[in-house]
Amino acid sequence: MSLSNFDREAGLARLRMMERIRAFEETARSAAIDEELVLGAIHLSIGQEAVATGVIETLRRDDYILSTHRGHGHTLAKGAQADAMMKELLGREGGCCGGKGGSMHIADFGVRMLGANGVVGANITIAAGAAHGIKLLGGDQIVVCFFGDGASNRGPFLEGVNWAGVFNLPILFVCEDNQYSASTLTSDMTSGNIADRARALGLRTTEADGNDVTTLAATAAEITARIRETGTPEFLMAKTYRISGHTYFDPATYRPEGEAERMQATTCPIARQREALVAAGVPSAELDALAKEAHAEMDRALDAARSAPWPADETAFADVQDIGSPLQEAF
Amino acid sequence: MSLSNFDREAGLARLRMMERIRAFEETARSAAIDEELVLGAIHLSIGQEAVATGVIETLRRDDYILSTHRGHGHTLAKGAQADAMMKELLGREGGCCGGKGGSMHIADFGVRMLGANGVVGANITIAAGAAHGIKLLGGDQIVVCFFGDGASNRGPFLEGVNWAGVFNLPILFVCEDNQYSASTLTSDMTSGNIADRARALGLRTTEADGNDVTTLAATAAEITARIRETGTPEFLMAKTYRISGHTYFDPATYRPEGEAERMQATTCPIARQREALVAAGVPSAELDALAKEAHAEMDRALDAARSAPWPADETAFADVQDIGSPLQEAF
Amino acid sequence: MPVMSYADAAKLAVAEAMRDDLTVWCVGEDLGRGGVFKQYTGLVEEFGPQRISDAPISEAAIMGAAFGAAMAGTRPIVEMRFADFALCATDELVNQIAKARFMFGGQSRAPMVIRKPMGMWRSSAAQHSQSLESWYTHIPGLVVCCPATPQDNYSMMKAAIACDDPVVYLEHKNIWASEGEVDTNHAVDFGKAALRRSGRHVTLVSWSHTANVCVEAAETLAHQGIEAEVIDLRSLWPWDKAAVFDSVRKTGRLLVAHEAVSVAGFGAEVVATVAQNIPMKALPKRLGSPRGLIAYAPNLEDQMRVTAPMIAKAAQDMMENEPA
Amino acid sequence: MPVMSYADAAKLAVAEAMRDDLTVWCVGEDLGRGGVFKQYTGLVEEFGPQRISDAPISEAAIMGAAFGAAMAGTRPIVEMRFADFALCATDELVNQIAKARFMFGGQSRAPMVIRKPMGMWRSSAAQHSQSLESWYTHIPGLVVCCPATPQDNYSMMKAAIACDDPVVYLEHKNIWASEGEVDTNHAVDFGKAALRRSGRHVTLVSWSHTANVCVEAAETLAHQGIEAEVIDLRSLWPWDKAAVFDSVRKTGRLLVAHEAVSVAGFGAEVVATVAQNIPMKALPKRLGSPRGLIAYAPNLEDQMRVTAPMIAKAAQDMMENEPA
Ligand SMILES: Cc1ncc(C[n+]2csc(CCOP(=O)(O)OP(=O)(O)O)c2C)c(N)n1
Ligand SMILES: Cc1ncc(C[n+]2csc(CCOP(=O)(O)OP(=O)(O)O)c2C)c(N)n1
Ligand SMILES: [Mg+2]
Ligand SMILES: [Mg+2]
Repeated sequence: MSLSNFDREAGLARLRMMERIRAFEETARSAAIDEELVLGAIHLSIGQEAVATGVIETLRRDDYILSTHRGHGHTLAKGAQADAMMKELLGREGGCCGGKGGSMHIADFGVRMLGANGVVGANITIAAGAAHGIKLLGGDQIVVCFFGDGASNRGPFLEGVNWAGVFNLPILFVCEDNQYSASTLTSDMTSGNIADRARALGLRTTEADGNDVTTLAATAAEITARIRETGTPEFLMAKTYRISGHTYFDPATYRPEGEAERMQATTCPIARQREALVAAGVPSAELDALAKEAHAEMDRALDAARSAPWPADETAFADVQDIGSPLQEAF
Repeated sequence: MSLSNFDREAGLARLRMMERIRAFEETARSAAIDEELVLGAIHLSIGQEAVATGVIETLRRDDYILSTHRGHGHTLAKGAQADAMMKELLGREGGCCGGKGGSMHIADFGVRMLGANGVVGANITIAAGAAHGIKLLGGDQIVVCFFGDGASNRGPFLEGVNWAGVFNLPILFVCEDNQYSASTLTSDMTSGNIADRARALGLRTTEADGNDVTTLAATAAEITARIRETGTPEFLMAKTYRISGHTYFDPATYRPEGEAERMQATTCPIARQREALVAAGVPSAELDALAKEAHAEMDRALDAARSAPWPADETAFADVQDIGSPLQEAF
Repeated sequence: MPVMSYADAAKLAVAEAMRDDLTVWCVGEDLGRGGVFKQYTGLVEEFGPQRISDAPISEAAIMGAAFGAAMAGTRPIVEMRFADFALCATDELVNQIAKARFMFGGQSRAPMVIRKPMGMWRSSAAQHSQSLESWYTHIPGLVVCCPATPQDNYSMMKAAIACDDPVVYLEHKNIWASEGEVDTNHAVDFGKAALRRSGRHVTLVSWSHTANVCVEAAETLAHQGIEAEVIDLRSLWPWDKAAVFDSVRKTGRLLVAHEAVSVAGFGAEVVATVAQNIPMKALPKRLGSPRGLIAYAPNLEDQMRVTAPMIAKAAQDMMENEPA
Repeated sequence: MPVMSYADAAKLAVAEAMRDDLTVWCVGEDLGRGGVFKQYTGLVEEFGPQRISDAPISEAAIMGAAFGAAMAGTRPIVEMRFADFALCATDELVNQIAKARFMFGGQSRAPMVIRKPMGMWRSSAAQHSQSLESWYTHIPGLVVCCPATPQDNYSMMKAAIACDDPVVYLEHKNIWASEGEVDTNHAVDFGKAALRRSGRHVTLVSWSHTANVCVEAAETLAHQGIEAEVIDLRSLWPWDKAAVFDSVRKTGRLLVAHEAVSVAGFGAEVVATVAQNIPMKALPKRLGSPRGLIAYAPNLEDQMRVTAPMIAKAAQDMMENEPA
C-alpha cells in the first residue's frame, strides 16, 4: 500500500468497521463463555475482518450478499444492526431472525444479506441463483457470495460457479482462505489449487492479501464495478487467517505451536490498519477511542439482548408455511 | 498414426472389438425397434467404440472399470459375454444381472466391470473409492472410470477427482467427450473447459482423439502403465462423437442438419480403422468377414436371449438385503 | 370442455401462468427441446430461452439456483426430470428451501414448484422408478402434490405456481399420455380430496396413478355388490383428513393403496391417523409395494405393483372377515 | 462390568472390530483429531491415518468413495458428522448403495456402517437437529439402527460392522455423554427390541433417546398405578413386530413416541401395523414433533419436543377414555 494516496477517512471507516466486527465477536464470545448466554455454537471471524470490510464497502445497499457459518462480519458490514444480531445470538425477541436462526443462520433481508448457512458450500448455488434472478428481472444489482477454502471441495462449488459462468451472471465469489477446514488443514484435503479451479471454470480470478484492507478494498472496488458494468461473474481469492478457534470453544490444538500467535502478530488486519493510520499521521489515541466506541456499542447491544424476553412460544409455529401450516395442524 | 510401426494383429483385434460393440448395439437396437424385445431405454455408443476398445485393452483382467448409462462397449471390451448381456437387455434369466438391471445397470463383476449407472456422474466418486479400496488392501490393480462430457457439470466430478488426487489413488478418469448432454450441446452449459478442470484438480491430463483407436491405445497404454507404476491418478479427455441418438428412439433432431452424417463420414472409428488396415495391406474381404462374424455372434446372442425364459418371479425378492429381507417380510 | 393429456394439461397451466406473470420461469435439462417427457414442447418458442431455460447436468445447482432466484423475486418452476435424480439436490430442497423462511424468522420466501416425475414406467429399473412422496410429507415447510388426472394436473399446477410456499409436485410418469376433459375454470385447493366414486361399504384412499387403479377396482367391486368409496387425496400435505374421516365414519372400513413401498409410506400416516381417531368395523388395511427394489424385467417389476385385482381382493376380504 | 459413555461404547466396538479385521476403516472429516463429538479420540494413534482417515468436506465423495471401497473388498465406517449433512450424499446412499446389490443381480455387496449423529442438541437450530430415521426405513436395501444406551451402542455397532448390508446407524447427539454398564459379551440382533420395563396397562413403543424418555415417563406412571411396558425397538428396519404385537395383545393399548416429526414418522408405521392386526381396548396414540421446524431459541425448540410429562399424560388419557 502506497502511503501517498492513502485515504485517511476511508482508512478510518475501515478500521471502525473491523473494530466493530471484532468487538461484536469478542462480546459474543464472553457472553457465551462467562455468562452462558449464547446457547448454540458460534464461529468467530477474528483475524478475517478485512475481507468482509474491504469487499462489502464496495457494494450498494440493494446489492445482495450470502454468507457462511462464520457470518457476523459480513452481516455487520452489509449494514445490519448489532442489537438485532446480538439478540439473535441470545435467541431473544427482536433478534434479526426472531430467535429462530441463531448465529449460524443470521440474516438481514432489509440490507439484502440473504443469510448465513449451516451447510458448508450450500450458499454457492443459491447465490448464483440470486444473480440469476436479478438478471431475469433486469436489475442492476450484483451479488457477493462468501465461502471458505474448505467449501471448495464440495460439489456445489463446481455446480454454482459453472452456473454463474454459463448464464453470465453478475456475481462475485469470494473465497476466504483461512487455511483450515475446522481442525483439518485444507491443503491436506485439496488436490490442486482453489484459484485454478475458478479459472478452469471460466471465471476471471484475482488473488489478494485478505488481511490488507486498503488494497483489498481497492481491488474489490475494481472488480465489483466491472461486474456491475459487464454483468460477468468473477472470483476473488482472499488469503487470511482465523486467529480464533473454529468455534468459540475450540482450543485449536491441531495448529502448530505458536502459529496463531505468530500470525496474529504479523497478519492481524486490525493491527495492520492501525499501523497504516498511525503512519499516515492519525494519533493513536483517536484509534483507541474508535476501538473503545466499538466495544461500547457491542456492550450496549449485549445489554439490550440480555434484557430482551424470549420470543413468544407461539412463534415456534409461525413462518413454516402458509398452506398446511403447523398453526392449523399442530399435531 | 504412422504406418511404419502399425501393428497389424493389434489393429485387427481392435477392429474386431469395435465391430463386436457396434454389432451388439445394432442388434439390440433392431431387437428393440423391430421386435419390441428390449423394454427399457438403451443408450448406444455407436461412433464411440474406439474409446472403450483403446483404453480397456491396456487393462488386466483384475483391474476395475466403472461405466455410465452408455455402457455396452465398456462391458464387452472388459471381457463380458455378449450372451449374458443381451439376455440382460431383454430382461431374461441368465442375464448378467439376472434381468434386474437392464442396459442402464449392466455389470459383470466376474471381469471386474463394476456397473453402468443410471445417475450421470455418480460413478466418479464410487470409482475413486474402488481405487481407495485397492490402496488400503495393498493391491496392484488400477481403476478406469468412464463418464461423459455432461457429467463434468455435476458436483461428484469435483468431489471424486479431488478425492483421487488427495489420497493419491491408482485411477484413470476417462471423459468421453461426445459433445452432447442428451439433447443439449454440452459447451452451451459448460463454463471453461473440462480438461482444465481436471488439471486444476491436480491431475496430469492428456487430450486425445477418441476416434483413432491406434494412437488412443498407445496413449492409454502409457498412462495406465504409469498409474500402475506410480499409483497416481490421471485424466484422459477423449474427443469423440455419438453417431446415434441419445437413446435408441431419439431422432436427434436437435443436431444441425447433416452433422451426424458428416461426422460419420469423417470420424467413425470403425471406418478409420478399416482404412488403416487396408492401407497396411489387409484385404478388405478379411475385414468384411470380421464384421460379419461379429454380427453372427450377436445374432446368436439375441437368439439365445429371445428364447430364454423370464427370471423366476421369486427372484424379485432376492438380493435386496440379508437382514430384514423382503423374502422374510414380504408385506 | 377440451380433452387433453395429463402432460398437456400441466403445460397449459404453466403457459397461462407465464403469460400472466412475467416472473414465472422454468429451468431444467433439455427444456428447450421440450423436456424429456415433452411436457414443455412449444413453450420455448413462446417464452424464449431465458424463461424456458436449459440447465447443465447439475441438479444441486438447478435446485439451489432456482431457490436463490426465488429469494430475489422470481417464481421458478424447477424440472428434476426423474424424481430419482432429485435426490442429488436433497440438501438444497430439505435443508435450504424448506427451512429458509423459518430459519430467517420469516424474512424470506421460496415460491417454487419442484416437478419430480415419479413412479414405475415399464422397465425403468431401480434408479428411474421411485415413489418417494412420503419423504416430502415428513419435511416441514413443503407442500406435496400428487395429481392423478389431467384436470387435477391443470388445476393443481395453477395452484402450485400461485402458492408462496415451495411445492413438491409429483407427476406420475405412467400417465403422461392419459386423456381427460379439462375445465380451465375449475380450481383445486390444496388439502381438498377428490371423491372419485361414492360408496357405503369401504373407503379406498389413494393418490397419484394408484387412485385411478382404485377407481378400476371399485368398478369390479360394484359388480360384486360392494360399493367402495374412492378418495383421491391429490395433495398429501396438507391432506384432507375431514373427507377421509367422514367417509370412514360412514363405511367403517379403510383400505389405503399406493405404489410406494408400504413401510413408512404415506399410507401408514393415513391408517395411523384414522386408527387414532375412529373406531372401525374391520381392521384397516394398507396395500403398497413390498420393501423391495424395482427390477427391469417386467415380471419382476410386477411383483412390486399394486393392481386393481389386489385392491378388490383386499376390500372383499375386509367385508368377509367382519369381527362378530 | 465397565461403565462407559454412549460415545465411548461405540468407540470400543469400532476399535475391537478394527483389531479383528484389517479391512475395517473409518472415514470422515476431522477424524484424525477425534471427530467432532470425540467419538474417535485416540483411534488414529492406534490405527494410523489410513484407517482413521480424514476427508475433504465432500459428503457425496465420502459416501460414494466408501461405497466403492466396500465393493473393492473393505468394510468402511462412514462418518457423516451430523445426520443433516448426510443429505448432501442422498443419491449415493439411496440410489447407489441401497440398490447396487439388487440392480447388479447379487454380484456386489456394500458392507458399510453409515454413522449419522441425529436429533435435537440444545440450540443447534433447523439444519443441525433433524431426526430422519423414517426416511431410511422406507428405502429397501438399508438396515436402520437407533441405539439409546451405551450397551446398545456397543453391541449394535459390533453387529453393524459385522453386517454385510449397508447399515444406517443413527446415534443421538444428546446422549453422547450418558453413561451405563457395558457387557462386551452381550450381542444384540437386528430386529430384536429391548424390553426396557414391563407392565400390563399400556405399551409404550419408542427408540433412540425418546426410549429413555419413555422409561422416565413409565416411572411417573407407576406412581399413579399405571404399569407401562416400554419397548425400545433399537432397530427400525427390521423392527420387532412380534414383541410389539405380544405386548399390545397383553395391554390392549399402544402409545408410540418419537422425536421426529409425527407426520410420516416411523410412529405411523408402528401404529398402522398394529392397528391392521390387533383390536385394541383404546384408540392408539402417537406423540412426535409437530410438523414444524426446530428453532434456535430454547423455548421455541422446546415446542417441538416430546417430554416425559407429555408421554405420561397421553398414557393416562388412554386409561381414562376407555370405550365402554
Ligand atoms: C456440508 C457440511 N459438511 C460439514 C460441515 C461441518 N463444518 C462446519 S464449518 C466446517 C469447516 C469449513 O471450512 P471452510 O469452508 O474453510 O470455512 P471456515 O470454517 O474456515 O470459515 C465444517 C467441516 C458443515 N457445516 N456442512
Ligand atoms: C443426475 C442425472 N441427471 C440427469 C440424468 C438424465 N441423463 C441421462 S444421460 C444424460 C446426458 C449425459 O451426458 P454425458 O455425460 O455427456 O454422457 P452421454 O450421454 O453423452 O454419453 C442425462 C442428462 C441422469 N441420468 N442423471
Ligand atoms: Mg477455512
Ligand atoms: Mg456427452
